[in-house]
Amino acid sequence: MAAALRSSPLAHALATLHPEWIEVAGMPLASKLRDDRPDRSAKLGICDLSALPRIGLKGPGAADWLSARGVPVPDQPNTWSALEGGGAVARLARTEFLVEDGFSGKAVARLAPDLKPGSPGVYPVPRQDCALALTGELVNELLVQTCNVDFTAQTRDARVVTLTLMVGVSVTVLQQRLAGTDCWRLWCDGTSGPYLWETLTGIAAELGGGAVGFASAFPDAQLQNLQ
Amino acid sequence: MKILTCPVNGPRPVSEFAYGGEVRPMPDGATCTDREWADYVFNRSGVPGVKIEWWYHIASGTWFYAERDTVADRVIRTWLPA
Amino acid sequence: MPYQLLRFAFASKHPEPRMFRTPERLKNAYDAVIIGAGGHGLASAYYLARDHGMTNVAVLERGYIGGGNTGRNTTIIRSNYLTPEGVAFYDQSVRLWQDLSQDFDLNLFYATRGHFTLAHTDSAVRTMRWRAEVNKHFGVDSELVGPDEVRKAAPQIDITCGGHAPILGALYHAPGAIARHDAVAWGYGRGADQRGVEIHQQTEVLGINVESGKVTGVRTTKGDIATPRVLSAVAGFTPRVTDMVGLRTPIYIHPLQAMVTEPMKPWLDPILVSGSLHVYVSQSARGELVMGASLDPYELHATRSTLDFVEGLAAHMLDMFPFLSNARVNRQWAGMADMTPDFAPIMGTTPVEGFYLDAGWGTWGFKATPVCGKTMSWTVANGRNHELIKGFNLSRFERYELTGEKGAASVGH
Amino acid sequence: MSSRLPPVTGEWIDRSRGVDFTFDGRAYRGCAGDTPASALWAADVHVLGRSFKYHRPRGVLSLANHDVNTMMQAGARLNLRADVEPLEQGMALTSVNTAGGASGDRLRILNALGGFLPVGFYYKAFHRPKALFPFWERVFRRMTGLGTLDFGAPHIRTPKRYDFCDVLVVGAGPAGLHAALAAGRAGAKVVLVDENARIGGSLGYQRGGSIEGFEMLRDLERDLADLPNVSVRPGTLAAGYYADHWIPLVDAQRMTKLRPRAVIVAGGAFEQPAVFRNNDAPGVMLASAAQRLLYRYAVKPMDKALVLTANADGYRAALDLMAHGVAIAAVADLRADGEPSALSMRVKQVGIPVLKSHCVLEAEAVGDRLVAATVCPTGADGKPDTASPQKFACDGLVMSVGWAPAAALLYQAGASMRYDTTTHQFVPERLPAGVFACGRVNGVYALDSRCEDGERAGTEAARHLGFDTPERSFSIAPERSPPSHPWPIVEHPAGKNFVDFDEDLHLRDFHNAAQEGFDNIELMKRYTTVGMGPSQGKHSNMNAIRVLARIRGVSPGEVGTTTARPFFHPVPLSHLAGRGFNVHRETPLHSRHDGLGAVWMQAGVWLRPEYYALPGKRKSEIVRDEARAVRDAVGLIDVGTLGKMELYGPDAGAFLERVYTAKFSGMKPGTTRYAVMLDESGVVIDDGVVARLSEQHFYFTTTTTGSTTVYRELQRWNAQWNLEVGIVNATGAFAAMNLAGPKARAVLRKLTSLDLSNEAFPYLALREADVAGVPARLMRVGFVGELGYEIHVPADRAARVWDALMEAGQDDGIRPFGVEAQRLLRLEKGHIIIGQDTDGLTQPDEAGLEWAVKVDKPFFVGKRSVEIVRKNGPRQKLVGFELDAIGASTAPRECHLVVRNGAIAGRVTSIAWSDTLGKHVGLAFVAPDMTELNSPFFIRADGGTMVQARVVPTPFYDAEGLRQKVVD
Repeated sequence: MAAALRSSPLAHALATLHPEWIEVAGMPLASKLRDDRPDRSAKLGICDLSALPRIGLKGPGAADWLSARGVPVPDQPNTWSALEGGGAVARLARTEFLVEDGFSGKAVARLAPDLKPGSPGVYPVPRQDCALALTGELVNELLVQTCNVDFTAQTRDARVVTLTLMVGVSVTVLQQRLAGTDCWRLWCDGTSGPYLWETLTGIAAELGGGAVGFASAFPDAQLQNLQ
Repeated sequence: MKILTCPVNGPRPVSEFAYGGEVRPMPDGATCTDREWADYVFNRSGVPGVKIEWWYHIASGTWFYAERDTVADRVIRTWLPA
Repeated sequence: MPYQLLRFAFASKHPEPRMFRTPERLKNAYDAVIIGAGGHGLASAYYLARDHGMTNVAVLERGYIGGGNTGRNTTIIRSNYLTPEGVAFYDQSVRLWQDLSQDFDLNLFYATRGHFTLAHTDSAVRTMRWRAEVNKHFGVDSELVGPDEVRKAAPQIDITCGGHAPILGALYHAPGAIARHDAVAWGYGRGADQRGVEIHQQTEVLGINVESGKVTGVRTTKGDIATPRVLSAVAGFTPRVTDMVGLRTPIYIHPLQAMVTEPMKPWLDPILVSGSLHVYVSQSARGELVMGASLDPYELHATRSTLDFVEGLAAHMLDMFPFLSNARVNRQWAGMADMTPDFAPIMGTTPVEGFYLDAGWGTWGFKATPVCGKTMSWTVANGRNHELIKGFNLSRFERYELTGEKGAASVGH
Repeated sequence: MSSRLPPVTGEWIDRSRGVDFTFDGRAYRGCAGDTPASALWAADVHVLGRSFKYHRPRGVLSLANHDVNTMMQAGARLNLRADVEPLEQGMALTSVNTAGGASGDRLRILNALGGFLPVGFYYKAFHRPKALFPFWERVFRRMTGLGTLDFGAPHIRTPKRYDFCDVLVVGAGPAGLHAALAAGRAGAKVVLVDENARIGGSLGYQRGGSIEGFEMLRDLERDLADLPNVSVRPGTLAAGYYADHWIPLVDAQRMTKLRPRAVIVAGGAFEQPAVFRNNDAPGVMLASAAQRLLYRYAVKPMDKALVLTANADGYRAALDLMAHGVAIAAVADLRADGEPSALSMRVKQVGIPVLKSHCVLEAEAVGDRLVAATVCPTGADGKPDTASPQKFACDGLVMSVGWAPAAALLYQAGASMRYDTTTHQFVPERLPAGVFACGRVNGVYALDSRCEDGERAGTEAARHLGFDTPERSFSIAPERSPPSHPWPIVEHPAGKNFVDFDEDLHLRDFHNAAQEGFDNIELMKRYTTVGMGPSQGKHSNMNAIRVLARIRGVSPGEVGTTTARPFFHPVPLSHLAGRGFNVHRETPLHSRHDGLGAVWMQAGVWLRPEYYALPGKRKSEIVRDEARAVRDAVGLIDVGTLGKMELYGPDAGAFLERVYTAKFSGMKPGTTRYAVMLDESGVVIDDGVVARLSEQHFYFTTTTTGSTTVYRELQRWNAQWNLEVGIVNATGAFAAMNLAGPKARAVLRKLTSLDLSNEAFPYLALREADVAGVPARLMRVGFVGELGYEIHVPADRAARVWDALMEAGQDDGIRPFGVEAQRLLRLEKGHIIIGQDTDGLTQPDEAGLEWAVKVDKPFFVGKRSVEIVRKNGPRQKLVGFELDAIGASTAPRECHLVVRNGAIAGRVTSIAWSDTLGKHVGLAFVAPDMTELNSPFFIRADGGTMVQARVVPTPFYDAEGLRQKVVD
């Protein structure tokens, strides 16, 4: 995989877990870890999805810019709407958006070339996130040990986006069904990624979970669509 | 822990926010006296009471105003700058 | 057994008089009124009476003697400041402290322990050297030392502080001391009372009369007083008093919190301060660890406690002393601190004639108690600023002549 | 011998599991479920500890977590509350603060010296002669403190968590249980906590010889089990109340920070001791403690008891004791009329003599054990009538004279309390919104009333939160007689009638303190230290208030209470600290630096390579070599920690002109400009480089530590100015590295098709191009004084670019260099570092930045202040200096002082030995009249050595900047 152009903020941390890599949008994605156990994802799995394609934009014209390109824009701050192929358009506070493709989405590839400085009121936000998925029955236990927001009060259908602090790091959190797996999604600045990863996987390990590969967390995902 | 209601993100613990101090009108630097300017830069109305303050929601980067009783630590209302 | 205690065993009645009387009522007029019966106010009263012969003085206190920040601080005494003004001022204070128990004939438990301000970054090491150099220049016993010296004084410390904030050095200030804070107020109160000063507790000031720019009197919950001189020594409440005379100042109020553990057998001799970890700690005569951290993050005129303060301080304490995991925190409390833009006090005369300020004490007022009494009493008695406090006048802000303590502001305890 | 009773219904011990332990070196065996105190009492050990000041023997007092005198040490666990902590197999317990163990404590001599040690004695001696105080201080430090630290104890990290619910009920006694049921039945998510190992409160042990209450508890437990929305958590302490219903719940493993929407305080009341001579002798205990021994631990508290009472609870205790084989010598009732309820008849029926209007004058101990108590009539004024004392032989004395509400959480929540003369206790008068109280803490004592009061509170809390609740009115019957006696205090000329057991304060101490002027409650607390011990006055504050009220001739309500600060019981630092998170950020090149042997240093929240270690080389050599590589060949440094901001929009230039001191509107796309930021008082707070990418798109950097606050403040300014700009903090999105050195161009050329010629890409220009196949922004910079390219690339491709540069530079001797080498290189160029060469008061003119401050602009932040300050001229000036030849050992260091005529005239801000220049160079603040070139000045170095320096122009190296501007 040395030829891959991009690398995840967690590349180094994952490398110590002896992963099998696949490449997604030019970035290696850990599909299996040497110690992956089938029950771990069901209990509490933490999976690196930094490789998923995404773009960000903000500004007073951002919503219109997305609408004009056929993207379903969530009309309320801090909500998200679904994209074809498992992706999401998250409205971050009022006028900022994060668009991320799911495993088989093509929206980002379509939008990215258009997103250049110059459109009035539309400001590109470079996204270099550490993007995670948390799976399993004990996710809430991990969340209550790391974040002072009551996530049990949120239903998946309400499509809430939460911008908050988790162990001191600014994060974006939402609940999603991705490739047939219910999960919590979490994004933070890539430079905080290794710390957040180390902290979350450490706590998860105490709870009987831990880092998992993509194939373990999302067994139903069509891997070939990714490449 | 105190709860503060961000006009965009809703009620959150105060640890999610940074305090920005009292909202103070800036005098016109071109016309005010040196003393008026120094008063603006350094002096504060430190008397307890209900004040309008700046607060910042860190995770979303939202600045907003809060009207707060600085004795009871009671937030009366919060709103976004126009 | 010291001879002073013998009389207690053999007296049929407890052989001690009142430390301070409770005057029946306020007089109509005083030569000076001091607002605030904390350490600073009572020290000013004491020296006014003792050194300047002014005894027709009332000290007004809305609560009780020493009930404000005097009784809430963590009792650290030092003079290792950064600016010439600061060093000279606090050095004088430390000298006064050292003889105070004997002056009062009251044991203040003034215990010289040595004070280490730890540096965890190279920029902190630079700042410590700066302070040490300024201190030495003025004859104050301070030295930049390495981690080995810290380890020698506090062998139990984890010099790496949990591996993420290794101690690279420290400013060592040998005269650093602690004292029994309440007793300081009592000692000054007793001394002032014995010299004729009246201390009126539960007497709240409602207003100050100013005519043609001059102070003429004070209105209180117990009646009105005529006086040409008012000294405000009400840390935490200063803006309320300055507002009474229409004075604007840079002072704003933030709470400062502290906590103590249950008593344990003494093990920590020096006073340790870490700016990076926001910890200062010493062990009291009772065996409690007395700990503080940085100011609360926003303005508040209340002494409520917060849990996040204790949580943060506990985590940093364990970084320094991991073996304290089993030690328990018994109590937390808070005081209100007068904060200023340059981390130095505001003292002396004001644009209102006869109105004197002893304010802006931030988090370091206790250590200044004796010298404040000395210099403020001189200032009140003479109507002009004492030499040692000229740099601390309110007027410095409009002149943009801030003192340099802010130059290297870290934790200022 | 053993005082363990046959099995008692509801007992907490598991007789099938024996627990072996030692106390002060002797071996004992208890049961699982025991506490050290109960197991020792069962083994007929009655001296469980020594008091703090007089080293008097102390036994069971409350068994309710305020028996501070019997705190024990178990290995690394110090100050363990022996009255409540679970007994564990193999525990090696010792008493604290004794010389030779609890029973043989050699310090008991202090008891005989009590007369020399009145209240506040330590204020009155030891300071004269002054020279002797350190000696006395050492003596005190040997005597003081309780438990002992084990410096080898491990750092315990606990998993703190957050939790959320509708209603928290604190206290699972009859009131709390009913409150939880009522709120739970209304549909609320309820958390019910109780600090005891099991729920039930007084239902479990205050039985009055009857099983009814205990059966009620069984029913309530069943009802609760039917409600899945009620979480019952025994062994969990609500340690305090913080703003907006924020409650730390502490259990053995962790602290949970609970955010309920409403709080019901049903924490009950602390039973209060009577004050009489020797009321601390082992065997004298609170009635509730005797009942806990009976029903929780199946321990017979004594063989023969005298019961001192002033309420119905004492009668119940007498019946409970009798039911388990304790002989009752008599019930002495402080009240003239005795007990009005049927209990008095039941007591008489079982043959217990009742002495109305009687008090205990003193207890008598022989060999550390109670043997008798003297009782005498008490007058209407509460004074004992000692004319006709009656002495009763007894090995136990139980006290049931009153209660104090466990109201700490209510006080912390801001409730106001009043002294109620029908119950003789403080009760809530006004409760904050969402806070409720019920049961004893609310002044309600009769069992039926407590149940109803609990139901009321639970219903009201649910209604407050909008749950449907049954329409029902509650009427709580007033108490038939006061549960607390207003004066359970008996004077004695010989003293030792203790008010505060933690602090060994007897009645006389309070009179003496008042005599000395400490006659308000706060001053009395501070002078006597009443309530300041580890139990925080739980058994002493109420009596102290009563004593002071009587001294002053006012009611307890007028005396008032002291402030109830957290915590309710002490909380371990481990629980408060939790895991101890240490937030940090890593650039995307972090693992590359690790691989190259980086020695890390902290820079705000970042870690940066200080230098790259090489085997067998000292730091100074390495730094010199790294710098040399940049001067002679090419070096590469990660500068990705710099703040990086994107600024878009038609007003972008105007915005920058307002926040920085320079002008930007006229900048051409493709150029860069140095930028200085001031605060409103004109102090330099940040600097960076502004690049213009296009008409409406700027990209600029901030300092490493400034990025977060600068971004935040820029957002705030624009919230006020409403300029048409978009600010994006791209600090983490971009990686940045500086490729610098005469061979930089040759290296870069291998990786890009961009025309790197000086004409096409001049100094201070910006270009966008691919580098190693990665889209990059390249800036010609000169911070280190060589041909240099700052290369900014998307973070996810940073490692690829770094690797490509290192590989491309191999032939040219490329070296990674760290912060230390960069500092030296920039110093040779005379470039300042904000925060090192400036401080919290530095104005731009003082730092030589006049040229960057354009006061002809209409506005920028700090402009007006700069204009004012300029009227007076600078107080100091930053100058370059060099030392004449000097050895490294005597060279000054950063922050050494510039001294002129014996006065401080400035300080060194930066200094280093420059191999390139062959001398020491530095920057220093000096007085404004000391800036003349070549003028000498003195620096005071280590050991006071005065070192001469000379003012020289900067840059020290390549003054014309030829190396950074033109190298072809």
